[in-house]
Amino acid sequence: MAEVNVQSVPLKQTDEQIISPWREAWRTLRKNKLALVGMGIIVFFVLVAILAPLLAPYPYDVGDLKMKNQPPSEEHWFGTDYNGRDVLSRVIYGARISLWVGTFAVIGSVVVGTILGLLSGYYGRWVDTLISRIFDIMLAFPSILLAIAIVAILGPSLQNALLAIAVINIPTFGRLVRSRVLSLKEEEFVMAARAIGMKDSRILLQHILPNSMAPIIVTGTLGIATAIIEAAALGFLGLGAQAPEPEWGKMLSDSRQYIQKAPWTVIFPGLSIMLTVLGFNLIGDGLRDALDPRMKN
Amino acid sequence: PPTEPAKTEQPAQTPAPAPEPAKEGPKQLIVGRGGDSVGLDPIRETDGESFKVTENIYDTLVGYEEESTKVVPSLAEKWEVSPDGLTYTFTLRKGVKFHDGTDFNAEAVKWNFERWMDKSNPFHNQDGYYYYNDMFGGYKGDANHVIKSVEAVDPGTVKFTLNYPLAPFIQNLGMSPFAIASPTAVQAAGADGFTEKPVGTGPFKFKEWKRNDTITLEKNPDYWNAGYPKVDTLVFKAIPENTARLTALINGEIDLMDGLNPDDAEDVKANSELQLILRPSMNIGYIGFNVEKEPFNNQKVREAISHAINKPEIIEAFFAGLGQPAVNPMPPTLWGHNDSIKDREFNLDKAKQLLAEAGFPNGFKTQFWAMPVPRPYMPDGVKIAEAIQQDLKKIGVETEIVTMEWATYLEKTRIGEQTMFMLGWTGDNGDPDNFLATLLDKNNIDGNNNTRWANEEASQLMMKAKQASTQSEREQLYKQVQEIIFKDVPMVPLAHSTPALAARANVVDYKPHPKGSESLEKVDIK
Amino acid sequence: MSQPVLHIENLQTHFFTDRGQIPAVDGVSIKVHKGEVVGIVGESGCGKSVTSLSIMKLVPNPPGKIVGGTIRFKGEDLVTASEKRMREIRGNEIAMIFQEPMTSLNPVFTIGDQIGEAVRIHTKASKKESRQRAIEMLKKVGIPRAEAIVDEYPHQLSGGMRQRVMIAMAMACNPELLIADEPTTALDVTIQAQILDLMRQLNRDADTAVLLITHDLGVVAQMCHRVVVMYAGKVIEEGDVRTILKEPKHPYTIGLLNSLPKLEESQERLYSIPGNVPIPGSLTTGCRFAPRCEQAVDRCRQEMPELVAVGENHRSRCWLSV
Amino acid sequence: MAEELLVVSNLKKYYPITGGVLGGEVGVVKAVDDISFSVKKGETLGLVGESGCGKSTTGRALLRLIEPTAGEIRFDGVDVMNLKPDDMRKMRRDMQIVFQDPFASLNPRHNVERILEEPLIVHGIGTSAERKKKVAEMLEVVGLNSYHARRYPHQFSGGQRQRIGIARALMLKPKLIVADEPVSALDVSIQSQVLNLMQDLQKDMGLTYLFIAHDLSVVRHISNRVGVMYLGRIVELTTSSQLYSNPLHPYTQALMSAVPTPDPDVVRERVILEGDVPSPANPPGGCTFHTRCPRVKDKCRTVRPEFQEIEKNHFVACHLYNQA
Amino acid sequence: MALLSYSIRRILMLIPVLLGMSIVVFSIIRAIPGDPALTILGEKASAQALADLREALGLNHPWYIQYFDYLKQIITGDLGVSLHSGASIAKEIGPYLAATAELTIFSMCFAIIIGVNAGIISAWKQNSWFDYIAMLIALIGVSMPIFWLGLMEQWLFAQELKWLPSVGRDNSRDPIQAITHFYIVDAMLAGRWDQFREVVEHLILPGIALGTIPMAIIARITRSSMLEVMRADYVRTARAKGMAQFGVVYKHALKNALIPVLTVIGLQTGLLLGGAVLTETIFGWPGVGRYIFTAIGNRDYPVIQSGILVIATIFVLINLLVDLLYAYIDPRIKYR
Ligand SMILES: Nc1ncnc2c1ncn2[C@@H]1O[C@H](COP(=O)(O)OP(=O)(O)OP(=O)(O)O)[C@@H](O)[C@H]1O
Ligand SMILES: Nc1ncnc2c1ncn2[C@@H]1O[C@H](COP(=O)(O)OP(=O)(O)OP(=O)(O)O)[C@@H](O)[C@H]1O
Ligand SMILES: [Mg+2]
Ligand SMILES: [Mg+2]
Repeated sequence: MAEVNVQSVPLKQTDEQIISPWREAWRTLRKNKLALVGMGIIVFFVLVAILAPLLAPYPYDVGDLKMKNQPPSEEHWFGTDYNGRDVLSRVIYGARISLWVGTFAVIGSVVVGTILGLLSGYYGRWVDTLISRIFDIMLAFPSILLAIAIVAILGPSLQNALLAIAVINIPTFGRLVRSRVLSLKEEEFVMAARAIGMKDSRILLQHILPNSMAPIIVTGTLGIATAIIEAAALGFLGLGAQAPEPEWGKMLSDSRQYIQKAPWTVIFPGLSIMLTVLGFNLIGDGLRDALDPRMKN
Repeated sequence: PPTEPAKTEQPAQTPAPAPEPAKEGPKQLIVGRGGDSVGLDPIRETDGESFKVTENIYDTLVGYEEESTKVVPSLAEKWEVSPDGLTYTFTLRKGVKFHDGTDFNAEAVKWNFERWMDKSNPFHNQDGYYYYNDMFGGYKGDANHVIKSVEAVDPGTVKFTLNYPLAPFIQNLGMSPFAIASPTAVQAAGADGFTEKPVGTGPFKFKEWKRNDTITLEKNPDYWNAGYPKVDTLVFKAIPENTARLTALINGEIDLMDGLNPDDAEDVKANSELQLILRPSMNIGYIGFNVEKEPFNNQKVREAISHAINKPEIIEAFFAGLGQPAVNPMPPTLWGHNDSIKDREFNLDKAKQLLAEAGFPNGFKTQFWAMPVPRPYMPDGVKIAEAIQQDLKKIGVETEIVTMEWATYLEKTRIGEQTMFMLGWTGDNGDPDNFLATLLDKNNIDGNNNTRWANEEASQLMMKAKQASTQSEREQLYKQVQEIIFKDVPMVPLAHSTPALAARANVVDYKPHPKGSESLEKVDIK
Repeated sequence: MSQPVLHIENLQTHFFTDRGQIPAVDGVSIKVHKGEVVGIVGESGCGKSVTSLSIMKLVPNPPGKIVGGTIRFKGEDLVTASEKRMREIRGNEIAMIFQEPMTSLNPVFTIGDQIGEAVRIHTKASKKESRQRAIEMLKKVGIPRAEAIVDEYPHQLSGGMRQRVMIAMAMACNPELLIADEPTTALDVTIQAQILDLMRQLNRDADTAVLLITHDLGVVAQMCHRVVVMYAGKVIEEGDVRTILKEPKHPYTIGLLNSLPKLEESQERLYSIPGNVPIPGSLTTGCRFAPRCEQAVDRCRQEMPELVAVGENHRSRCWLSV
Repeated sequence: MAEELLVVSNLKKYYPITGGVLGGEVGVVKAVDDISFSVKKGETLGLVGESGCGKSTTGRALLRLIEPTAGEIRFDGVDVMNLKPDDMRKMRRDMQIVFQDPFASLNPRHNVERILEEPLIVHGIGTSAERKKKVAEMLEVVGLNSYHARRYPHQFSGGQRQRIGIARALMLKPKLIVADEPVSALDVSIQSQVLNLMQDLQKDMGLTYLFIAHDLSVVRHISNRVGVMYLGRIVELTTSSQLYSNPLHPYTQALMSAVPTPDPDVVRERVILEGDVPSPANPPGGCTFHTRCPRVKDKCRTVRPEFQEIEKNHFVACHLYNQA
Repeated sequence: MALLSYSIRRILMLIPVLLGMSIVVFSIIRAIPGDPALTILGEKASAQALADLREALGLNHPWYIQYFDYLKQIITGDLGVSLHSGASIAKEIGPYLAATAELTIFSMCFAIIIGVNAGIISAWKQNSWFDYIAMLIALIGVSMPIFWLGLMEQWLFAQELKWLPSVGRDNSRDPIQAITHFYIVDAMLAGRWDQFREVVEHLILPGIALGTIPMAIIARITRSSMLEVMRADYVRTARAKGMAQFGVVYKHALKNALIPVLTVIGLQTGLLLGGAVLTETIFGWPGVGRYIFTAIGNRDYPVIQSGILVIATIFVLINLLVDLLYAYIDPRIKYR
């Protein structure tokens, strides 16, 4: 931290002493064991997703009907499903879908939400009123119901599920950014930026947005967790990924009639959803502790 | 039909203790099913779940024999047809009363038919009556309307005069929607209200309806068929999940269920507390081609695909053997089925070769529309589609499985948006016309001919068959039609499934009817 | 002199944090006699609040812990006292008021509730009696419309009123010692004058011993009999208020007094102590003030001086004053 | 007489209060209610008053960081109120502000170099290298070292941060600096460092200060003239020596007497005011001080006293002196 | 008075939201592809019949006419008639709502009782083994896909262990006489404790499935809120008064800590109402979620419209209730 005496004990400049807020957050995060576990889980699933073609012992979409619903064995570690397909391979490829949907849905809502939030918070007046009312109205619907309705309009498919999830989460981020803007607008350093004659647009991009990043990142990470569950829920209702895509929620839903006969077809996809979501939640929690200035004293 | 082990007799010997030992006192029969009824005014309804209930509350003038579509007396004890086929005189059963205590008589029959046929009748439904319209050529005043008049000759006799002869007239009268309702009750409840307060002459009286949950019926002690019904209370319980329904059955929460997963049939057989019951099949599940669209306008492509579908394996895997491979678009149990047609074998090489001949040596990409909901003729559309997809891949045909909401699916396949698709049909009255013409007559394009196959020759033959007077003549014509269909392959008939049901072992005398619904008056609990 | 009400000896309260052990209070000794007002002064972070919380044993634990010394309250050592005993003492024999009147009152309970609660915890008073007592106390601290105010919530009162309420709450059980941790820092001068006036009056009337914590030497001058000056967790000078303010011995105290702008006279330029207040735990050897001290000699940087008597009732921790 | 750098006349800032059933505007907070004063080139004008009396609002309204409700502001001969936004931005080179809270006024995500360089970038001054050099120079000027440039605000102590804040204000070599309680958050020993720094800078760079504080001793020490504010109005304005030796307004008198002096021997006649400061949302009529004034007269309750020059350079708004 | 004005303001603020909701719902429904006429008549309908029905249903009018008709209708409390069943939705939806409400309330009680207390104890005994285990469970809880949990529960407790019934609301062999359609209440009205037990047994599995996520969320938020409040000055004040830790935690800290918890409870209750569709499907619960979901499949426009609108309205009302509760718990709110 700061040194004792400026005038009399000059300290040498070393890199060690320059601690940017992000570095500081990273340090805190590194000390958080649970967050590390979360990162471990996510890194694992990301690797699985990337290396799916190498890792998966069988194709995910072709099976042998004669081998349907086989219990876990040496050849099929997670058993086979109703079409005789290898559950492990499907779970592995499913990681791609879930991570893809979770990440991109959240990126979509973050981008749109942030833009709307910035506009709404900074320009105020009718822009704010309009955007805020739209958010209010969207938030007045239970989100899954809204997602179902959107997918019903667009037709069931993975892309549309992604879109629906992105749309329903826009108000969350929009409101977050808006409230950050509103409070940052009153902060003295923003006032100071105006005092030196800075333009509004520059203030928005250089001062307000970077200082809103921390909560956006935290909420975004937790949002990925939610988005994965939402995508799986839509898949479960038949409104998300379509056969033979190995989306975990869809796998659960397709296999649930065999739950007694072939529980492995239901257990493994479910566990995968839970673990991935858990991973993101752990990271999100860790990030919140690391980034949220309130916890920092 | 697969032989059943003598499970049905077993319970008599082994006193299998049910979780809830048969109590002295009122007998309950709880029937689990996939969905709730839409309404209980049968003439308005079109869905099987409604008829399953209404058949227990109402009777029709004539009925069908157990497990077949042969007509037998019901509210009418006998009938006479005039030689010109234009006059039908029914002698009604005497002493029959509606549940509300009013008499069943010729006036009541006349009142019901007038309600149905006359759009200006105050109790006619504004949306019309689908089955009436369909079976009797429209409503009063319409060009093709069949029924000219209904006369109550005396309380026990009712006379129908037709505008023109209609061979299946009697057959039609046995259909579930044409059940006789109590005129007093309809008048009291109003045309809309009656659907929730049904009153008929049937074995059970309506008691309570908890929507999406249960419909409770009570024994009609004055039922005309003496000795029936056997149980005191009949409950229909909606449990949407097949697995959950089976669990409920195993746990003794229900006594009888339909929509058993074919896969679970073995388990049911193996469970001494349960019995497996099979419904005689009268359906067809098929893979259709939109013959108006590339590349399915090419007969060779269609034929190639029909060689690439492994029917036996699919039936084994998804019908759990409870079904038979279909060759023609109508079940073999119906008269007129062409048994001499031999099915194309599963042969990927041949398929490939045909594709090459058609100009697709490397295959092609296409959509494959799969049914989103289980139907009796197709227990799990998407899974079957996935299985077919795997095989088609081997001949270079890459398919993208498309599903959508059932209603959308029906609508879009009807207007021809689909390419290759999956659908099916359950017969209504056991007439070949109800299958062949419905599914493949060119006049039914935009209707139920979803392949949009317009074959002049076949259509003319079918028209001829409708008007032909003898059954053997009709039979001949229909067989010819089937040959044309087989050759041109507008569809690949996949299977005639045998819908599976399960019951607790102590349920006896349950005889499921091929048309999908039946009265449960004879069912008893031992 | 009689036995002091409070006698702290060599108190050490440390915080155990990620960044290491922080000796926030590092060997503090303070005596407070009956009826006496003792001031603790020092700059932010020097350990004033931690000292006062240690007396009440309210130092958040973890991370804080009293690691040494004794706190004798009327002869009884509070460091070893049970939590149960502490609860009897808190609010009853020793009461405390805090710096932030805005946040020290619970926003969701009425004023009456909160004062009455203090009474009910320590006496068998009924709800009605305690409410009566609350009204009585509010009147005593000069709150108008006391009967109405008891039913109001803290947010309905101004800062000055809230601090009066805090005082009323603290005095409700007639404590023998009142610890006031910067009771007026958050208030405006005119309001501060009111509150100080009130405290003086209460001290006089009830003969309550007061430990007044502040960083404002002006407040000390007005209120205290004796003063303890703290720097970086240690007492560096101690004595009568007059001695400390008029004839300070420690360079820090001297510097502090000189760096104050005066209202009475205009100065061209203020004296300023160079450097910054040290971060607790960041120091190693020697006198803690040495890095900022203009008179520091080598010894100061190597050895920590003891607190030694430099006059009657006057002690200082400096090699120069030895 | 020195030239007047800033002339403020009849400045008002009313904040709307929303509420009520329809959430509309139900009233105003009269944060600044019709004040006039001027600042001469090279002098320090102090503004002192209790919390919420409108000091900060005044300071910010002057720079149009918040839009004044009404009034006239002339800065260096320019009518600031009627400047277009873009001209206003340019104008800001000459008028800067230092904030009270050294923690809040620096962007925690920018390092010191960036913070100090920003004003130059905004106004397109110099090349990157020149700017970096200027930053280094300025750091030395405010008593920091140039190796601090890459550090982030949280790595500095409060006093150091306040120096950075001052350095930022100085980067554009402004004519006027509004210092909004620059030392209130600092410890006594640090406070004197900063006060000395500000005085030195003023001397070296010929700065003009509007110095806002609630601590009377600090204001008196640093200012040439002092304005005393109460509830959005200036009640007395005079030289700092006059203010101490001859306070005229009863509020000023009470304020002076309430300041505790670190000298046990000084026995001042105490005027302890009754009650609290009324809410600016609902200020008393007439003289706003009448509710607490020990010398209140009937007239005070109804008539707002004029802000008048009673003696040379001594302005007071009080009916006690109005007859004169 | 202030509370009243605040309440009135909050209620008035609902109007634009409700209006906006009706527009959203209306347009969502118009945008859904698919023909309701076909739905009604089913797969066996003829083309002519379909055209006639479309005419009869007013589906041929321009959309704005349809919207204003719709608005007029709902303002008068007429939710329309289900295309599918032909029954009045206002009448039909009651029992569904009751079923969902009963399940939701049960789940929320479960979630609140366990969640709040676990959160309190975790905060109180921070870093104890209880804290670690409770928070680990809570973390897993928030990561749990409820449909999977539901399936697993059903498999384990109904199918394998047979401890609890797997589907439905009551024992069909001894059905509840529905009066209020809240079966717990109905069983009590009938004075049938055996039925009451059955109803509770039926509630347990779906209730836990539905309540797990809110429980976990509530536990976490309660804990962090408590931790924050426990650091507050007024808590220190309470302790300085000599108050025992129990009183400090449950009186001073809890009431303040409940404020964010309340928001979450309100939000979650609303989400459960909508999210129950998954649980309702798995456990054969005749609730409103499934009602709407089926209606979407059936293109039952009026039901979708009114169903979503009713749920969203309830959601909004719950949030209103929460806001008013705030004002009750937190006296400062009234003045905002
Ligand atoms: N909860 C805590 N965790 C870690 N360190 C703490 C904690 N509380 C206090 N400290 C340390 O103890 C030191 C002394 O703090 P204390 O609050 O006693 O200072 P103070 O003299 O009261 O200052 P102020 O005038 O700002 O109130 C602080 O510098 C801080 O580093
Ligand atoms: N944005 C705002 N909206 C409404 N009222 C405001 C706003 N900002 C300030 N006020 C009110 O205006 C009055 C004057 O505020 P101002 O900040 O100018 O006071 P101040 O003298 O600087 O006080 P302090 O010493 O606390 O900084 C206060 O009553 C305050 O509540
Ligand atoms: Mg302190
Ligand atoms: Mg201010």
